[in-house]
Amino acid sequence: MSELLQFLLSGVTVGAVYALVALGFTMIYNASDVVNFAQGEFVMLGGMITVFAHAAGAPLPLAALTAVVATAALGVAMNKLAIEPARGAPVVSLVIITIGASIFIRGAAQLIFGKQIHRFPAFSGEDPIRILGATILPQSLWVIGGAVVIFVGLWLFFTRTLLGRAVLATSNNRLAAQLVGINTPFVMTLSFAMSAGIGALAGVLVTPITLTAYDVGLAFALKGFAAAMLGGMGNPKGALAGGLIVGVLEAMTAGYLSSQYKDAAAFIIIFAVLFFRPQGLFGRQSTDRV
Amino acid sequence: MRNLLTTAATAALVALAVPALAEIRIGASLSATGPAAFLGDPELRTLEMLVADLNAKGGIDGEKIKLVAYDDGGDPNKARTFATRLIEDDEVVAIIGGTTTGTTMSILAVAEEAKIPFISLAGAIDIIDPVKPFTFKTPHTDRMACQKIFEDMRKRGIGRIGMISGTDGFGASMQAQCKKVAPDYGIEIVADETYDPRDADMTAQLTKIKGTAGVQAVLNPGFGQGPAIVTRNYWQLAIDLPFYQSHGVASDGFIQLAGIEAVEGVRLPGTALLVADLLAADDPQKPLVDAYKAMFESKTGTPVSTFGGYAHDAFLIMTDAITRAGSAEPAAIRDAIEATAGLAGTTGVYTFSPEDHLGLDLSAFRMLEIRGGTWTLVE
Amino acid sequence: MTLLSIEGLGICFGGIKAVHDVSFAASPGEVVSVIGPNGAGKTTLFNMISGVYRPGSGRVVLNGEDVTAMSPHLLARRGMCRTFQNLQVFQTMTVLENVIAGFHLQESGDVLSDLLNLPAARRRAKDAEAGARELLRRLGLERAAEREAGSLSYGSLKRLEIARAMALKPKVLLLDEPAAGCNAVETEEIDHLIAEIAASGVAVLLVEHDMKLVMRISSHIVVLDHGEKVAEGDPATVSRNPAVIAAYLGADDAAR
Amino acid sequence: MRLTPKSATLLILVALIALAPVFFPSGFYYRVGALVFVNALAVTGIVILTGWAGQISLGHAGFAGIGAYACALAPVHWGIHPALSVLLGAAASAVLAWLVGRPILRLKGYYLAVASLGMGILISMVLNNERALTRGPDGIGVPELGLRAVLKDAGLGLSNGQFWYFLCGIALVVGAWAALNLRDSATGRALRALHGSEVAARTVGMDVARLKLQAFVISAVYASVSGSLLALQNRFITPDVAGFLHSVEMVTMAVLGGVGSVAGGIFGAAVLTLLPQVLTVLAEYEQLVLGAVMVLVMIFLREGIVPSMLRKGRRREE
Repeated sequence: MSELLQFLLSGVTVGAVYALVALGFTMIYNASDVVNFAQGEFVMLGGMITVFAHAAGAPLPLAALTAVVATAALGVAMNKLAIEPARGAPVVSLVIITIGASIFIRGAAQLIFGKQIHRFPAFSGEDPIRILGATILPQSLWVIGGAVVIFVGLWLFFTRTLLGRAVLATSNNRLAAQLVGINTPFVMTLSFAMSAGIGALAGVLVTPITLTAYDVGLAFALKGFAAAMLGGMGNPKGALAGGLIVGVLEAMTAGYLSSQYKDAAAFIIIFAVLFFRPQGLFGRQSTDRV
Repeated sequence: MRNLLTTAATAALVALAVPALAEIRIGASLSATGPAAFLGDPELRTLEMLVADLNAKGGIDGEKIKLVAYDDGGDPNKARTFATRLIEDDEVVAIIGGTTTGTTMSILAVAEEAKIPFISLAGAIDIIDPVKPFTFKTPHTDRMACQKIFEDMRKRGIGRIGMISGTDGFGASMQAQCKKVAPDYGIEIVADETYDPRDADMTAQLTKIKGTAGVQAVLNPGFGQGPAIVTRNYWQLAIDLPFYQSHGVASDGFIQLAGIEAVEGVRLPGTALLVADLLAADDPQKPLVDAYKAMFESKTGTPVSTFGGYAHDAFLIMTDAITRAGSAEPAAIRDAIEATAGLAGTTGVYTFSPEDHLGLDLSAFRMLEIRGGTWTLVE
Repeated sequence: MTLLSIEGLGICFGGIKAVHDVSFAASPGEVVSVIGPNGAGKTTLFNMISGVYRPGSGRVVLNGEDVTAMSPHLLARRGMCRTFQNLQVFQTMTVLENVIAGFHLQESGDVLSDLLNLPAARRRAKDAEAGARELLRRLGLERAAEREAGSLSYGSLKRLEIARAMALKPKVLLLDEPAAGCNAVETEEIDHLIAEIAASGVAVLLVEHDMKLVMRISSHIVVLDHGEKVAEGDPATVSRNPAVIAAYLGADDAAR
Repeated sequence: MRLTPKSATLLILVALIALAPVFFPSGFYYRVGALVFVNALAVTGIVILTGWAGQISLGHAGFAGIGAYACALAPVHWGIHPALSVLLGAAASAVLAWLVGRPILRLKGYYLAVASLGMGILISMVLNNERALTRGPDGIGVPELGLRAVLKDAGLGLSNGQFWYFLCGIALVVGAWAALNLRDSATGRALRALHGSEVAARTVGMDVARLKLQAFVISAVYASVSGSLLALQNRFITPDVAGFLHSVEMVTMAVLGGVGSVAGGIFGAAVLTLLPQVLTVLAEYEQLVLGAVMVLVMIFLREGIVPSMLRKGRRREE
């Protein structure tokens, strides 16, 4: 019983990490239909900038804030320098641009930060909390809480604010959105800033648990992408559910079946879900209009 | 006018030709980036540092060393390409490198065919067993690491253990070797779990090991952040069993990453490099270890690791061989390397022979235990 | 002799009956037009007949076989083909290739002979190209053969779609607004073309807004309003039907 | 006589492969050439799948892995000659592609990308974990093909580098020839048609599901043969060949060069294979510059290098 609880806590912690990354994906996807493969690099930057700001003497909250703001600024720069000039290019070309950008950011991080692995202290102490024979780190609660807060925030943003609806409208039909007076370049800029900021926040929250280095981005991007697709790309609900499902599934497989093939379990479930729901759990079905 | 041109041309030719004659080209293909960068990066920095240092001291018999180093990113296919480039295009006389077993095996094939001496920095026993004429290596084999750990376990009366290994080459190879030699030490592996090196949390695997009946100790082969997370999870779950790491984490960086509270009592087989202060004054490795540690840490600002030490020793063996051979001919260098005897490095004291291209024995490993955030020798 | 019969076809979108209980039939050589105001469900009806949408109720019977909701590519094999209101042209391919694509069923053999360029594959490709050039000539598009289809004018694209459909040598041809966006001369050309196709024994189903065209060439007219059939008959009967005039023709004429 | 684009592409390709060695300063360049050809072969498969049929795969390295490990395992375990193992690997890849393709090709866009990604990861996971068979992440040796010795006996002595350069070159020419045949055949036209409009493709009688599956299987065979050639050439193979990064590399090469044309794919493979060799002079700045080059090329030549350049050239002519 305590074993099951432990697997569950482990799965939810990891799942919340994936969900945070997946939530970052939804913003840019909703605004531009592009899956931004540099999303993982935002997570890396969040962690790395915090590490170095903290080491330079900034208190942890200030260091974290610096990281989020700096990464958001970088997201805007990426949009202005790499995505906007290529507007109208085929989606595959845009995806390759984001891959190029991720290689570039990783290369820059390697030069600036070096190749060492880093970590900074957890926000509210390191002592594990015991629940019914299982344990969880206080930092895990921060991660889970962060995922929930970002989810609620995004959900409110998309459903309750004019700006959020403008983002969705832009994704549905850019031209129509422009015609009704939506400032689409601003929507894009905002999406990149928010997406990068969310990614960086994820990095800040998870680094005390997962540690960070210049090349951790890819693994986050992969799992986050898989989680987002499982849930249905573009939907915050899907990102949260997808992340948690993948995380819990991995932990359960590692605990009860085989740790060697725990990643396989996640992908087999993705296959199964997509077989019955080709648009993911919460994605909208698209039909050809003729 | 024409005279002037001729003179200029001749001068240019001489300028180009002279260094080519008076320098010894040594090649390196290392995983300075990619999944094995944790190993390859200190190796590359060490080589660059040592070459600069040696050249500042006048090189070998007045000939400067030119290091041609490529980053293969841990990809064996790239490593083979760079090995070909080093030999065919850069015309090096010897190669150091192959951070991982995969890249080493790729370089090895090329070096053997071209008859270029090659010193690998990777662990697997397959590299030098069976012995190949031109291939040598400096690190202990992963089998030796297992033996050293099991020896210590046997002394503590441990007979049943759980293993949790990384699925990277380092972890997987050591996992396989440990399973092979465990019976020799009367040790039974009753739980055998793995994790992906990029995983964020290993409590599920550790909980499973914890719940396995009769486990008396846990061993975690791996390198990079994986073992640090495993160690933190081990502490989080309050598992009250002796915990062993491998030489893959033998660096002060590990203690910082995993946290002093979590690493207390962790044992691992390490090299003299980690316990420089504890070495006896007359220890043959002492001067070298002290010098390397001081140089690396002042130049890079990061703590030394066993891996940088492997590169250090490879370079030491290579330059020692070139000096003794009195020639930079590949065949002569090879013969000189094979004749190396009693050469103290950071990892151990090397004595090669035609049957042994590793040149180390178990005594080079020292069983270390982390106490109060620092390394201590287990006796 | 009935070639195609539509029996009580209906579909709902989100609880709204887009098309409800529509029946009619078509014989070889006939031109059956489906007319009605915008949003009457004409294109939806076509989409159901041609297998793009799965009908909620009713049957489509082709040549005595129930082909309801059968995939379009299987319908094509049974001799049914269509064009689209919103143009579904292969934009990045040349005009000639677009029409050759219409010969797919005759041209395609096994992939291996395609990969190895075996004589059989070459012969099939050659035949298809010859057939396609002939069709382009008939439709007056031969000079554009090597151009990228995306660069053609709207009227030419309409004709290109018809050429592609004709390449299949269909028994039943569904044309969704073939004259939309065409000028008077082009409309007349299409008029002749449809008559010619019907005369060759093809059952033509037509959705069209140009009433003059419809009245001139239809042998039978089905009138839809709000998804339901409100009238049917030959052009003269339909144009005299007061319900039709009120609901559609009058309003439409007044609008012009 | 006017050359068709197909003959022109093949002629240029053959001429480049045959004449390039004249300018090689050292034997190393044969190795780089052979790598270009091996990569280009896999990328040609991507051109068929992505450029023509419009289907994205992020898992094709998995098939390269199957091809590679077939050459490592079949000769040792079943005594099959390495050359036949190439065919065995191709057959295995084709069967797997057929089985996996049927369900996943129903998916569109990114959903197909994630499903194919999962397939690739599962393959590389098996190669990593089934140590008893594959020897795990440290890799496994591959037997000698033996053809070079045969040629030597026949009086054609080639260095190892030269041998693989020409063998891979021939393989690429054959692969490009078949792909170009396919392009202008009924199947190729149908693939490009369904890329343009699936609905219209269906109405002219094209079995879209079957055609996509054919493209998937064919491209899997290309990837598999490419993996086999790599394994036989390197004489050693690790599961990295099946890894996610290799899949992404294939797609990147294709898109960078121009995914719509065989020439573009080959050019992209050449650029991305040569670039890292050139960029070694930049040492630690290599990644930075590589990323920047990718971004800039896609911004300024958004359809890929070859198609965009051709378009510009044509515009200048007019």
